[in-house]
Amino acid sequence: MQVNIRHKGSVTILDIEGKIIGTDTLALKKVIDKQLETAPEGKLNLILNMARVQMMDSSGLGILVASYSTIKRNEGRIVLLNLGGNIRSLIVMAKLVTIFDRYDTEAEAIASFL
Amino acid sequence: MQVNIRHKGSVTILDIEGKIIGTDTLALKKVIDKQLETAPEGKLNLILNMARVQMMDSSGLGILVASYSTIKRNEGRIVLLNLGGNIRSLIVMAKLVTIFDRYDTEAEAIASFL
Amino acid sequence: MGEQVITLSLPSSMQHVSLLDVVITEILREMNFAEELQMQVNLAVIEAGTNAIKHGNKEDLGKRADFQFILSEEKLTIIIQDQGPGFTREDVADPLDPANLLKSSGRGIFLMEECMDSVDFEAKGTIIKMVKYKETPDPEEIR
Amino acid sequence: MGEQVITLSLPSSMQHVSLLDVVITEILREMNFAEELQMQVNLAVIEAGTNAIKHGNKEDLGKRADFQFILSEEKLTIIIQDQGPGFTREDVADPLDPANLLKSSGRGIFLMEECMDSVDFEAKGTIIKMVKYKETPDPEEIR
Ligand SMILES: Nc1ncnc2c1ncn2[C@@H]1O[C@H](COP(=O)(O)OP(=O)(O)O)[C@@H](O)[C@H]1O
Ligand SMILES: Nc1ncnc2c1ncn2[C@@H]1O[C@H](COP(=O)(O)OP(=O)(O)O)[C@@H](O)[C@H]1O
Repeated sequence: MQVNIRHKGSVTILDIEGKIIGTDTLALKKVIDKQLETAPEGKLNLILNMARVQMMDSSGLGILVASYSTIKRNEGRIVLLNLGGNIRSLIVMAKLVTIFDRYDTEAEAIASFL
Repeated sequence: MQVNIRHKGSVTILDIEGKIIGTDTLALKKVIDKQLETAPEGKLNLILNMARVQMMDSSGLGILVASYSTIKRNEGRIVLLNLGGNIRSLIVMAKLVTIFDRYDTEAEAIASFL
Repeated sequence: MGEQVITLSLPSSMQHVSLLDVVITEILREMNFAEELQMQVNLAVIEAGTNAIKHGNKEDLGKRADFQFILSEEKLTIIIQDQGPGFTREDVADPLDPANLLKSSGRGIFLMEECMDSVDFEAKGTIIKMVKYKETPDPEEIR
Repeated sequence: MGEQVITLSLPSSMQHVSLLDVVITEILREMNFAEELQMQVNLAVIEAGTNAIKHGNKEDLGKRADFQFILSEEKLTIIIQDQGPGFTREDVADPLDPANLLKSSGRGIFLMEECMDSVDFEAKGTIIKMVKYKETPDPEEIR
Protein backbone atom coordinates (compact mmCIF):
# COMPACT_ATOMS: atom_id res chain seq x y z
CA MET A 1 0.00 0.00 0.00
CA GLN A 2 1.11 3.54 -0.81
CA VAL A 3 -0.55 6.73 0.41
CA ASN A 4 -0.20 10.16 -1.14
CA ILE A 5 -1.43 13.13 0.91
CA ARG A 6 -2.96 16.23 -0.70
CA HIS A 7 -4.61 19.33 0.76
CA LYS A 8 -7.28 21.32 -1.06
CA GLY A 9 -8.43 24.26 1.04
CA SER A 10 -9.71 22.79 4.30
CA VAL A 11 -10.00 19.29 2.84
CA THR A 12 -7.36 16.56 3.14
CA ILE A 13 -7.26 13.93 0.40
CA LEU A 14 -5.48 10.59 0.80
CA ASP A 15 -4.84 8.82 -2.50
CA ILE A 16 -4.39 5.20 -1.50
CA GLU A 17 -2.91 2.62 -3.85
CA GLY A 18 -2.52 -1.17 -3.65
CA LYS A 19 -3.88 -3.61 -1.11
CA ILE A 20 -4.74 -2.60 2.45
CA ILE A 21 -3.81 -5.83 4.26
CA GLY A 22 -1.54 -6.98 7.07
CA THR A 23 0.84 -4.28 8.29
CA ASP A 24 -0.68 -1.70 5.92
CA THR A 25 -3.56 -1.26 8.35
CA LEU A 26 -1.29 0.20 11.02
CA ALA A 27 0.48 2.35 8.44
CA LEU A 28 -2.85 3.78 7.26
CA LYS A 29 -3.97 4.40 10.83
CA LYS A 30 -0.76 6.37 11.46
CA VAL A 31 -1.32 8.55 8.40
CA ILE A 32 -4.89 9.35 9.44
CA ASP A 33 -3.90 9.97 13.10
CA LYS A 34 -1.22 12.39 11.94
CA GLN A 35 -3.77 14.33 9.87
CA LEU A 36 -6.11 14.42 12.88
CA GLU A 37 -3.35 15.82 15.10
CA THR A 38 -2.52 18.63 12.71
CA ALA A 39 -6.11 19.51 11.77
CA PRO A 40 -7.25 22.92 13.08
CA GLU A 41 -9.03 22.27 16.42
CA GLY A 42 -8.83 18.56 15.56
CA LYS A 43 -11.63 18.96 13.00
CA LEU A 44 -10.63 16.87 9.99
CA ASN A 45 -12.31 16.98 6.56
CA LEU A 46 -11.02 13.77 5.03
CA ILE A 47 -11.48 12.22 1.60
CA LEU A 48 -10.13 8.71 1.09
CA ASN A 49 -9.58 8.23 -2.61
CA MET A 50 -9.94 4.46 -3.04
CA ALA A 51 -9.74 4.44 -6.86
CA ARG A 52 -6.51 2.45 -6.84
CA VAL A 53 -7.22 0.18 -3.87
CA GLN A 54 -7.54 -3.40 -5.15
CA MET A 55 -8.43 -5.01 -1.87
CA MET A 56 -8.93 -4.27 1.82
CA ASP A 57 -9.17 -6.73 4.70
CA SER A 58 -11.28 -6.56 7.87
CA SER A 59 -8.51 -4.75 9.77
CA GLY A 60 -8.42 -2.08 7.08
CA LEU A 61 -12.19 -1.78 7.28
CA GLY A 62 -11.80 -1.55 11.07
CA ILE A 63 -9.51 1.46 10.66
CA LEU A 64 -12.10 3.14 8.46
CA VAL A 65 -14.81 2.56 11.07
CA ALA A 66 -12.60 3.70 13.96
CA SER A 67 -11.60 6.81 12.01
CA TYR A 68 -15.24 7.51 11.21
CA SER A 69 -16.03 7.62 14.93
CA THR A 70 -13.00 9.64 16.01
CA ILE A 71 -13.35 12.17 13.22
CA LYS A 72 -17.08 12.58 13.81
CA ARG A 73 -16.51 13.11 17.53
CA ASN A 74 -14.32 16.10 16.61
CA GLU A 75 -16.98 17.42 14.24
CA GLY A 76 -15.04 16.48 11.15
CA ARG A 77 -16.19 14.13 8.38
CA ILE A 78 -14.69 11.22 6.46
CA VAL A 79 -15.96 10.38 2.97
CA LEU A 80 -15.01 7.74 0.44
CA LEU A 81 -14.16 8.55 -3.17
CA ASN A 82 -14.14 6.19 -6.17
CA LEU A 83 -14.99 2.90 -4.49
CA GLY A 84 -14.20 -0.04 -6.75
CA GLY A 85 -16.37 -3.15 -6.84
CA ASN A 86 -14.27 -5.09 -4.32
CA ILE A 87 -14.30 -2.45 -1.62
CA ARG A 88 -17.95 -1.68 -2.28
CA SER A 89 -18.84 -5.38 -1.78
CA LEU A 90 -16.86 -5.45 1.45
CA ILE A 91 -18.70 -2.43 2.82
CA VAL A 92 -22.04 -3.87 1.72
CA MET A 93 -21.28 -7.26 3.34
CA ALA A 94 -20.36 -5.52 6.59
CA LYS A 95 -23.61 -3.50 6.46
CA LEU A 96 -21.69 -0.22 6.57
CA VAL A 97 -23.15 1.41 3.44
CA THR A 98 -25.23 3.79 5.48
CA ILE A 99 -22.23 4.93 7.53
CA PHE A 100 -19.92 6.16 4.80
CA ASP A 101 -20.78 8.91 2.34
CA ARG A 102 -19.49 7.90 -1.07
CA TYR A 103 -18.71 10.00 -4.16
CA ASP A 104 -17.63 9.21 -7.69
CA THR A 105 -15.82 12.46 -8.48
CA GLU A 106 -13.35 14.47 -6.45
CA ALA A 107 -15.30 17.67 -7.19
CA GLU A 108 -18.47 16.23 -5.63
CA ALA A 109 -16.55 14.91 -2.65
CA ILE A 110 -14.94 18.31 -2.02
CA ALA A 111 -18.24 20.14 -2.57
CA SER A 112 -19.83 17.96 0.13
CA PHE A 113 -17.68 19.75 2.73
CA LEU A 114 -18.76 23.27 1.70
CA MET B 1 4.88 -13.57 -20.25
CA GLN B 2 2.82 -12.07 -23.07
CA VAL B 3 3.84 -11.88 -26.72
CA ASN B 4 2.40 -9.53 -29.32
CA ILE B 5 3.20 -10.26 -32.97
CA ARG B 6 3.62 -7.50 -35.56
CA HIS B 7 4.70 -7.56 -39.20
CA LYS B 8 6.46 -4.64 -40.91
CA GLY B 9 7.20 -5.45 -44.53
CA SER B 10 9.34 -8.58 -44.49
CA VAL B 11 10.21 -8.17 -40.81
CA THR B 12 8.42 -9.89 -37.91
CA ILE B 13 8.49 -8.15 -34.55
CA LEU B 14 7.67 -9.91 -31.28
CA ASP B 15 6.92 -7.53 -28.43
CA ILE B 16 7.55 -9.62 -25.33
CA GLU B 17 6.34 -8.57 -21.90
CA GLY B 18 6.94 -9.95 -18.38
CA LYS B 19 9.26 -12.69 -17.22
CA ILE B 20 10.44 -15.48 -19.52
CA ILE B 21 10.66 -18.32 -17.00
CA GLY B 22 9.24 -21.81 -16.47
CA THR B 23 6.52 -22.72 -18.97
CA ASP B 24 6.95 -19.40 -20.81
CA THR B 25 10.01 -20.82 -22.54
CA LEU B 26 7.97 -23.41 -24.40
CA ALA B 27 5.30 -20.84 -25.21
CA LEU B 28 7.92 -18.51 -26.71
CA LYS B 29 9.47 -21.37 -28.69
CA LYS B 30 6.04 -22.16 -30.15
CA VAL B 31 5.51 -18.55 -31.25
CA ILE B 32 8.91 -18.43 -32.97
CA ASP B 33 8.45 -21.86 -34.60
CA LYS B 34 5.09 -20.72 -35.97
CA GLN B 35 6.69 -17.64 -37.52
CA LEU B 36 9.42 -19.83 -39.01
CA GLU B 37 6.84 -22.13 -40.59
CA THR B 38 4.95 -19.31 -42.24
CA ALA B 39 7.99 -17.30 -43.36
CA PRO B 40 8.49 -17.25 -47.18
CA GLU B 41 10.91 -20.08 -47.99
CA GLY B 42 11.50 -20.41 -44.24
CA LYS B 43 13.61 -17.25 -44.23
CA LEU B 44 12.65 -15.32 -41.10
CA ASN B 45 13.64 -11.73 -40.32
CA LEU B 46 12.91 -11.57 -36.61
CA ILE B 47 13.13 -8.73 -34.10
CA LEU B 48 12.61 -9.63 -30.46
CA ASN B 49 11.55 -6.45 -28.66
CA MET B 50 12.76 -7.08 -25.10
CA ALA B 51 11.90 -3.60 -23.75
CA ARG B 52 9.30 -4.97 -21.34
CA VAL B 53 11.05 -8.22 -20.38
CA GLN B 54 12.00 -8.01 -16.69
CA MET B 55 13.81 -11.30 -16.47
CA MET B 56 14.74 -14.37 -18.49
CA ASP B 57 16.07 -17.68 -17.22
CA SER B 58 18.59 -20.06 -18.82
CA SER B 59 15.84 -21.96 -20.65
CA GLY B 60 14.64 -18.71 -22.19
CA LEU B 61 18.19 -17.91 -23.20
CA GLY B 62 18.42 -21.44 -24.61
CA ILE B 63 15.44 -20.74 -26.88
CA LEU B 64 17.13 -17.57 -28.14
CA VAL B 65 20.30 -19.50 -28.96
CA ALA B 66 18.42 -22.37 -30.58
CA SER B 67 16.36 -19.91 -32.64
CA TYR B 68 19.52 -18.09 -33.66
CA SER B 69 20.92 -21.29 -35.15
CA THR B 70 17.72 -22.45 -36.86
CA ILE B 71 16.94 -19.04 -38.33
CA LYS B 72 20.51 -18.56 -39.56
CA ARG B 73 20.50 -21.98 -41.21
CA ASN B 74 17.52 -20.78 -43.28
CA GLU B 75 19.31 -17.56 -44.17
CA GLY B 76 17.16 -15.44 -41.89
CA ARG B 77 18.32 -13.30 -38.99
CA ILE B 78 17.28 -12.74 -35.37
CA VAL B 79 18.09 -9.45 -33.65
CA LEU B 80 17.39 -8.12 -30.17
CA LEU B 81 15.74 -4.73 -29.57
CA ASN B 82 15.78 -2.66 -26.37
CA LEU B 83 17.69 -4.97 -24.05
CA GLY B 84 17.27 -3.92 -20.42
CA GLY B 85 20.08 -4.23 -17.90
CA ASN B 86 18.98 -7.64 -16.59
CA ILE B 87 18.83 -9.35 -19.94
CA ARG B 88 22.00 -7.63 -21.08
CA SER B 89 23.86 -8.95 -17.98
CA LEU B 90 22.53 -12.44 -18.65
CA ILE B 91 23.80 -12.38 -22.24
CA VAL B 92 27.14 -10.98 -21.11
CA MET B 93 27.52 -13.65 -18.40
CA ALA B 94 26.78 -16.38 -20.94
CA LYS B 95 29.35 -14.88 -23.33
CA LEU B 96 26.75 -14.48 -26.06
CA VAL B 97 27.19 -10.76 -26.79
CA THR B 98 28.98 -11.45 -30.05
CA ILE B 99 26.19 -13.74 -31.26
CA PHE B 100 23.21 -11.42 -31.05
CA ASP B 101 22.95 -8.13 -32.93
CA ARG B 102 21.37 -5.58 -30.62
CA TYR B 103 19.57 -2.29 -31.38
CA ASP B 104 18.12 0.48 -29.27
CA THR B 105 15.44 1.71 -31.68
CA GLU B 106 12.96 -0.17 -33.81
CA ALA B 107 13.91 1.91 -36.86
CA GLU B 108 17.55 0.83 -36.62
CA ALA B 109 16.58 -2.79 -36.05
CA ILE B 110 14.31 -2.78 -39.13
CA ALA B 111 16.92 -0.94 -41.22
CA SER B 112 19.43 -3.68 -40.38
CA PHE B 113 17.40 -6.08 -42.55
CA LEU B 114 17.40 -3.87 -45.66
CA MET C 1 -4.97 -32.60 -13.05
CA GLY C 2 -5.80 -34.74 -10.00
CA GLU C 3 -5.09 -33.20 -6.63
CA GLN C 4 -2.00 -31.09 -6.08
CA VAL C 5 -0.91 -29.98 -2.63
CA ILE C 6 1.17 -26.85 -2.12
CA THR C 7 2.34 -26.03 1.39
CA LEU C 8 3.64 -22.81 2.89
CA SER C 9 4.90 -22.36 6.44
CA LEU C 10 5.56 -18.94 7.98
CA PRO C 11 7.00 -17.63 11.24
CA SER C 12 4.27 -15.63 13.01
CA SER C 13 5.01 -12.10 11.89
CA MET C 14 2.48 -9.76 10.31
CA GLN C 15 5.34 -8.85 7.93
CA HIS C 16 4.66 -12.08 6.08
CA VAL C 17 1.00 -11.41 5.30
CA SER C 18 2.05 -9.93 1.93
CA LEU C 19 3.87 -13.16 1.13
CA LEU C 20 0.70 -15.11 1.88
CA ASP C 21 -1.12 -12.65 -0.36
CA VAL C 22 1.15 -13.19 -3.37
CA VAL C 23 0.98 -16.98 -2.90
CA ILE C 24 -2.81 -17.20 -2.85
CA THR C 25 -3.06 -14.64 -5.66
CA GLU C 26 -0.77 -16.71 -7.87
CA ILE C 27 -2.50 -20.01 -7.04
CA LEU C 28 -5.88 -18.51 -7.97
CA ARG C 29 -4.45 -17.14 -11.20
CA GLU C 30 -2.91 -20.52 -12.01
CA MET C 31 -6.26 -22.23 -11.35
CA ASN C 32 -8.10 -19.73 -13.54
CA PHE C 33 -10.71 -18.82 -10.96
CA ALA C 34 -13.22 -16.18 -12.08
CA GLU C 35 -12.00 -12.74 -11.06
CA GLU C 36 -14.78 -12.08 -8.57
CA LEU C 37 -14.17 -15.42 -6.84
CA GLN C 38 -10.42 -14.74 -6.76
CA MET C 39 -11.01 -11.64 -4.67
CA GLN C 40 -13.24 -13.55 -2.24
CA VAL C 41 -10.76 -16.39 -1.68
CA ASN C 42 -7.89 -13.92 -1.44
CA LEU C 43 -9.71 -12.03 1.31
CA ALA C 44 -10.69 -15.19 3.23
CA VAL C 45 -7.09 -16.46 3.21
CA ILE C 46 -5.72 -13.12 4.41
CA GLU C 47 -8.29 -13.08 7.23
CA ALA C 48 -7.52 -16.65 8.31
CA GLY C 49 -3.76 -16.09 8.06
CA THR C 50 -3.95 -12.85 10.03
CA ASN C 51 -5.96 -14.60 12.76
CA ALA C 52 -3.49 -17.51 12.93
CA ILE C 53 -0.55 -15.12 13.27
CA LYS C 54 -2.19 -12.51 15.51
CA HIS C 55 -4.78 -14.27 17.68
CA GLY C 56 -3.49 -17.85 17.52
CA ASN C 57 0.27 -17.45 17.70
CA LYS C 58 0.26 -13.96 19.25
CA GLU C 59 2.98 -12.93 16.79
CA ASP C 60 5.44 -15.24 18.54
CA LEU C 61 8.17 -15.79 15.92
CA GLY C 62 8.88 -19.19 17.44
CA LYS C 63 5.39 -20.34 16.45
CA ARG C 64 4.43 -21.15 12.88
CA ALA C 65 1.40 -20.53 10.70
CA ASP C 66 1.01 -23.42 8.25
CA PHE C 67 -0.94 -23.32 5.03
CA GLN C 68 -1.96 -26.20 2.82
CA PHE C 69 -3.45 -25.42 -0.57
CA ILE C 70 -5.13 -28.40 -2.20
CA LEU C 71 -5.73 -27.68 -5.88
CA SER C 72 -8.14 -29.81 -7.89
CA GLU C 73 -9.99 -29.43 -11.16
CA GLU C 74 -13.16 -28.11 -9.56
CA LYS C 75 -12.15 -26.55 -6.24
CA LEU C 76 -9.49 -25.11 -3.99
CA THR C 77 -9.27 -26.32 -0.40
CA ILE C 78 -7.19 -24.34 2.06
CA ILE C 79 -6.16 -25.62 5.49
CA ILE C 80 -4.69 -23.09 7.93
CA GLN C 81 -3.12 -24.23 11.19
CA ASP C 82 -1.70 -22.25 14.12
CA GLN C 83 0.04 -23.24 17.35
CA GLY C 84 -2.16 -21.21 19.68
CA PRO C 85 -4.75 -22.18 22.34
CA GLY C 86 -7.69 -22.17 19.94
CA PHE C 87 -11.09 -20.55 20.48
CA THR C 88 -14.79 -21.24 20.17
CA ARG C 89 -16.46 -20.04 17.00
CA GLU C 90 -19.80 -19.68 18.77
CA ASP C 91 -18.35 -17.19 21.28
CA VAL C 92 -17.53 -14.70 18.52
CA ALA C 93 -20.09 -11.89 18.42
CA ASP C 94 -22.11 -11.23 15.25
CA PRO C 95 -20.55 -8.20 13.54
CA LEU C 96 -23.86 -7.40 11.84
CA ASP C 97 -25.61 -6.95 15.19
CA PRO C 98 -26.45 -3.21 15.33
CA ALA C 99 -24.60 -3.02 18.66
CA ASN C 100 -21.41 -4.16 16.91
CA LEU C 101 -21.65 -2.29 13.61
CA LEU C 102 -19.28 0.48 14.67
CA LYS C 103 -16.71 -1.76 16.33
CA SER C 104 -13.26 -1.60 14.80
CA SER C 105 -12.77 -5.38 14.78
CA GLY C 106 -14.60 -8.70 14.79
CA ARG C 107 -15.39 -9.05 11.07
CA GLY C 108 -12.72 -11.54 9.99
CA ILE C 109 -14.48 -14.85 10.55
CA PHE C 110 -17.74 -13.43 9.25
CA LEU C 111 -16.00 -12.41 6.01
CA MET C 112 -14.33 -15.82 5.67
CA GLU C 113 -17.71 -17.49 5.93
CA GLU C 114 -19.29 -15.02 3.48
CA CYS C 115 -16.54 -15.47 0.91
CA MET C 116 -15.98 -19.24 0.93
CA ASP C 117 -18.34 -22.09 0.05
CA SER C 118 -17.52 -23.76 3.37
CA VAL C 119 -15.46 -22.98 6.46
CA ASP C 120 -14.86 -25.60 9.16
CA PHE C 121 -13.14 -25.17 12.49
CA GLU C 122 -11.22 -28.16 13.80
CA ALA C 123 -8.93 -28.83 16.78
CA LYS C 124 -10.56 -26.03 18.82
CA GLY C 125 -10.25 -23.60 15.91
CA THR C 126 -6.47 -24.01 15.56
CA ILE C 127 -7.19 -25.67 12.22
CA ILE C 128 -9.46 -24.01 9.71
CA LYS C 129 -10.51 -25.77 6.55
CA MET C 130 -12.04 -23.66 3.80
CA VAL C 131 -13.33 -24.69 0.38
CA LYS C 132 -14.11 -22.67 -2.72
CA TYR C 133 -15.54 -24.15 -5.91
CA LYS C 134 -14.63 -22.70 -9.30
CA GLU C 135 -18.28 -22.79 -10.32
CA THR C 136 -20.83 -22.06 -7.63
CA PRO C 137 -22.07 -25.57 -6.87
CA ASP C 138 -25.64 -26.74 -6.62
CA PRO C 139 -26.40 -26.51 -2.86
CA GLU C 140 -27.71 -30.11 -2.97
CA GLU C 141 -24.32 -31.37 -4.01
CA ILE C 142 -22.23 -29.99 -1.16
CA ARG C 143 -21.94 -32.17 1.88
CA MET D 1 15.27 -9.86 13.53
CA GLY D 2 17.11 -13.13 14.26
CA GLU D 3 16.62 -15.95 11.81
CA GLN D 4 13.26 -16.61 10.20
CA VAL D 5 12.54 -19.73 8.20
CA ILE D 6 9.88 -19.78 5.49
CA THR D 7 9.17 -23.06 3.73
CA LEU D 8 7.40 -23.83 0.47
CA SER D 9 6.71 -27.28 -0.92
CA LEU D 10 5.51 -27.87 -4.49
CA PRO D 11 4.39 -30.84 -6.56
CA SER D 12 6.81 -31.23 -9.47
CA SER D 13 5.06 -29.35 -12.24
CA MET D 14 6.65 -26.58 -14.31
CA GLN D 15 3.28 -24.82 -13.86
CA HIS D 16 4.38 -23.88 -10.34
CA VAL D 17 7.59 -22.07 -11.34
CA SER D 18 5.66 -18.78 -11.39
CA LEU D 19 4.56 -19.41 -7.81
CA LEU D 20 8.19 -19.93 -6.81
CA ASP D 21 8.95 -16.70 -8.64
CA VAL D 22 6.38 -14.62 -6.73
CA VAL D 23 7.53 -16.12 -3.42
CA ILE D 24 11.22 -15.31 -3.88
CA THR D 25 10.36 -11.90 -5.34
CA GLU D 26 8.28 -11.01 -2.27
CA ILE D 27 10.90 -12.33 0.20
CA LEU D 28 13.60 -10.23 -1.46
CA ARG D 29 11.35 -7.17 -1.37
CA GLU D 30 10.54 -7.79 2.29
CA MET D 31 14.28 -8.09 3.07
CA ASN D 32 15.05 -4.89 1.17
CA PHE D 33 17.76 -6.39 -1.00
CA ALA D 34 19.32 -3.96 -3.49
CA GLU D 35 17.51 -4.18 -6.83
CA GLU D 36 20.44 -5.62 -8.76
CA LEU D 37 20.96 -8.34 -6.15
CA GLN D 38 17.22 -9.12 -6.17
CA MET D 39 17.41 -10.01 -9.84
CA GLN D 40 20.40 -12.28 -9.27
CA VAL D 41 18.82 -14.24 -6.42
CA ASN D 42 15.52 -14.42 -8.28
CA LEU D 43 17.28 -15.99 -11.27
CA ALA D 44 19.30 -18.43 -9.16
CA VAL D 45 16.17 -19.67 -7.36
CA ILE D 46 14.27 -20.14 -10.62
CA GLU D 47 17.21 -22.10 -12.06
CA ALA D 48 17.51 -24.34 -8.99
CA GLY D 49 13.75 -24.84 -8.77
CA THR D 50 13.48 -25.68 -12.47
CA ASN D 51 16.30 -28.24 -12.12
CA ALA D 52 14.69 -29.85 -9.07
CA ILE D 53 11.34 -30.16 -10.88
CA LYS D 54 12.67 -31.09 -14.33
CA HIS D 55 15.95 -32.97 -13.90
CA GLY D 56 15.56 -34.19 -10.30
CA ASN D 57 11.90 -35.14 -10.08
CA LYS D 58 11.32 -35.54 -13.83
CA GLU D 59 8.05 -33.62 -13.49
CA ASP D 60 6.58 -36.51 -11.51
CA LEU D 61 3.63 -34.91 -9.66
CA GLY D 62 4.05 -37.48 -6.90
CA LYS D 63 7.48 -36.08 -6.10
CA ARG D 64 8.00 -32.79 -4.31
CA ALA D 65 10.35 -29.84 -4.67
CA ASP D 66 11.01 -28.35 -1.23
CA PHE D 67 12.28 -24.87 -0.56
CA GLN D 68 13.57 -23.42 2.68
CA PHE D 69 14.22 -19.70 2.84
CA ILE D 70 16.26 -18.65 5.86
CA LEU D 71 16.04 -14.88 6.36
CA SER D 72 18.48 -13.07 8.57
CA GLU D 73 19.60 -9.48 8.99
CA GLU D 74 22.57 -9.79 6.67
CA LYS D 75 21.84 -12.66 4.29
CA LEU D 76 19.33 -14.97 2.66
CA THR D 77 20.02 -18.71 2.61
CA ILE D 78 17.99 -20.91 0.29
CA ILE D 79 17.89 -24.69 0.49
CA ILE D 80 16.31 -26.57 -2.42
CA GLN D 81 15.65 -30.28 -2.21
CA ASP D 82 14.32 -32.77 -4.76
CA GLN D 83 13.45 -36.47 -4.67
CA GLY D 84 15.47 -37.50 -7.70
CA PRO D 85 18.62 -39.62 -8.16
CA GLY D 86 21.04 -36.68 -7.85
CA PHE D 87 23.97 -35.87 -10.12
CA THR D 88 27.62 -34.89 -10.02
CA ARG D 89 28.37 -31.20 -10.35
CA GLU D 90 31.78 -31.93 -11.87
CA ASP D 91 30.22 -33.87 -14.75
CA VAL D 92 28.37 -30.81 -15.99
CA ALA D 93 30.10 -29.23 -18.99
CA ASP D 94 31.34 -25.64 -18.87
CA PRO D 95 28.81 -23.55 -20.83
CA LEU D 96 31.49 -20.94 -21.57
CA ASP D 97 33.64 -23.46 -23.41
CA PRO D 98 33.56 -22.29 -27.07
CA ALA D 99 32.35 -25.76 -28.07
CA ASN D 100 29.26 -25.27 -25.86
CA LEU D 101 28.44 -21.63 -26.52
CA LEU D 102 25.69 -22.36 -29.04
CA LYS D 103 24.10 -25.19 -27.06
CA SER D 104 20.49 -24.56 -26.10
CA SER D 105 20.94 -25.76 -22.50
CA GLY D 106 23.48 -26.29 -19.76
CA ARG D 107 23.68 -22.76 -18.31
CA GLY D 108 21.53 -23.15 -15.19
CA ILE D 109 24.10 -24.20 -12.62
CA PHE D 110 26.65 -21.79 -14.06
CA LEU D 111 24.18 -18.91 -13.60
CA MET D 112 23.35 -20.01 -10.04
CA GLU D 113 27.04 -19.90 -9.18
CA GLU D 114 27.52 -16.54 -10.90
CA CYS D 115 24.56 -14.97 -9.14
CA MET D 116 24.95 -16.23 -5.56
CA ASP D 117 27.74 -15.68 -3.03
CA SER D 118 27.94 -19.44 -2.45
CA VAL D 119 26.30 -22.57 -3.88
CA ASP D 120 26.84 -25.98 -2.27
CA PHE D 121 25.66 -29.34 -3.51
CA GLU D 122 24.79 -31.90 -0.84
CA ALA D 123 23.29 -35.41 -0.83
CA LYS D 124 24.52 -36.08 -4.41
CA GLY D 125 23.12 -32.77 -5.61
CA THR D 126 19.55 -33.45 -4.47
CA ILE D 127 20.06 -30.70 -1.91
CA ILE D 128 21.40 -27.34 -3.00
CA LYS D 129 22.28 -24.67 -0.47
CA MET D 130 22.76 -21.14 -1.75
CA VAL D 131 23.63 -17.96 0.14
CA LYS D 132 23.35 -14.30 -0.83
CA TYR D 133 24.53 -11.45 1.39
CA LYS D 134 22.74 -8.11 1.33
CA GLU D 135 26.08 -6.32 1.14
CA THR D 136 28.82 -7.99 -0.88
CA PRO D 137 30.96 -9.46 1.92
CA ASP D 138 34.72 -9.18 2.31
CA PRO D 139 36.02 -12.41 0.65
CA GLU D 140 38.14 -13.10 3.78
CA GLU D 141 34.99 -13.37 5.85
CA ILE D 142 33.18 -16.02 3.82
CA ARG D 143 33.97 -19.61 4.60
N1 LIG E 1 -6.79 -18.63 15.18
C1 LIG E 1 -7.35 -18.11 16.29
N2 LIG E 1 -6.89 -18.44 17.52
C2 LIG E 1 -7.43 -17.92 18.63
N3 LIG E 1 -8.46 -17.06 18.62
C3 LIG E 1 -8.97 -16.68 17.44
C4 LIG E 1 -8.47 -17.19 16.22
N4 LIG E 1 -9.18 -16.65 15.20
C5 LIG E 1 -10.09 -15.85 15.77
N5 LIG E 1 -9.99 -15.85 17.11
C6 LIG E 1 -10.84 -15.11 18.07
O1 LIG E 1 -12.04 -14.72 17.42
C7 LIG E 1 -12.19 -13.31 17.46
C8 LIG E 1 -12.87 -12.82 16.19
O2 LIG E 1 -12.02 -12.95 15.09
P1 LIG E 1 -12.34 -12.19 13.76
O3 LIG E 1 -13.78 -12.42 13.41
O4 LIG E 1 -11.33 -12.59 12.75
O5 LIG E 1 -12.19 -10.63 14.08
P2 LIG E 1 -10.91 -9.84 14.62
O6 LIG E 1 -9.72 -10.59 14.16
O7 LIG E 1 -11.06 -8.50 14.00
O8 LIG E 1 -11.03 -9.81 16.11
C9 LIG E 1 -10.81 -12.76 17.68
O9 LIG E 1 -10.81 -11.49 18.28
C10 LIG E 1 -10.18 -13.82 18.57
O10 LIG E 1 -10.53 -13.64 19.89
N1 LIG F 1 18.49 -31.45 -9.33
C1 LIG F 1 19.10 -32.17 -10.30
N2 LIG F 1 18.95 -33.51 -10.33
C2 LIG F 1 19.53 -34.26 -11.28
N3 LIG F 1 20.29 -33.74 -12.27
C3 LIG F 1 20.49 -32.41 -12.30
C4 LIG F 1 19.91 -31.55 -11.32
N4 LIG F 1 20.29 -30.29 -11.59
C5 LIG F 1 21.07 -30.36 -12.69
N5 LIG F 1 21.20 -31.62 -13.12
C6 LIG F 1 21.99 -32.10 -14.29
O1 LIG F 1 22.92 -31.08 -14.61
C7 LIG F 1 22.74 -30.67 -15.97
C8 LIG F 1 23.04 -29.19 -16.12
O2 LIG F 1 22.07 -28.43 -15.47
P1 LIG F 1 21.97 -26.89 -15.78
O3 LIG F 1 23.32 -26.28 -15.71
O4 LIG F 1 20.94 -26.31 -14.88
O5 LIG F 1 21.52 -26.78 -17.30
P2 LIG F 1 20.17 -27.34 -18.00
O6 LIG F 1 19.13 -27.43 -16.94
O7 LIG F 1 19.89 -26.34 -19.05
O8 LIG F 1 20.55 -28.69 -18.56
C9 LIG F 1 21.31 -31.04 -16.31
O9 LIG F 1 21.12 -31.23 -17.68
C10 LIG F 1 21.13 -32.33 -15.51
O10 LIG F 1 21.65 -33.42 -16.21
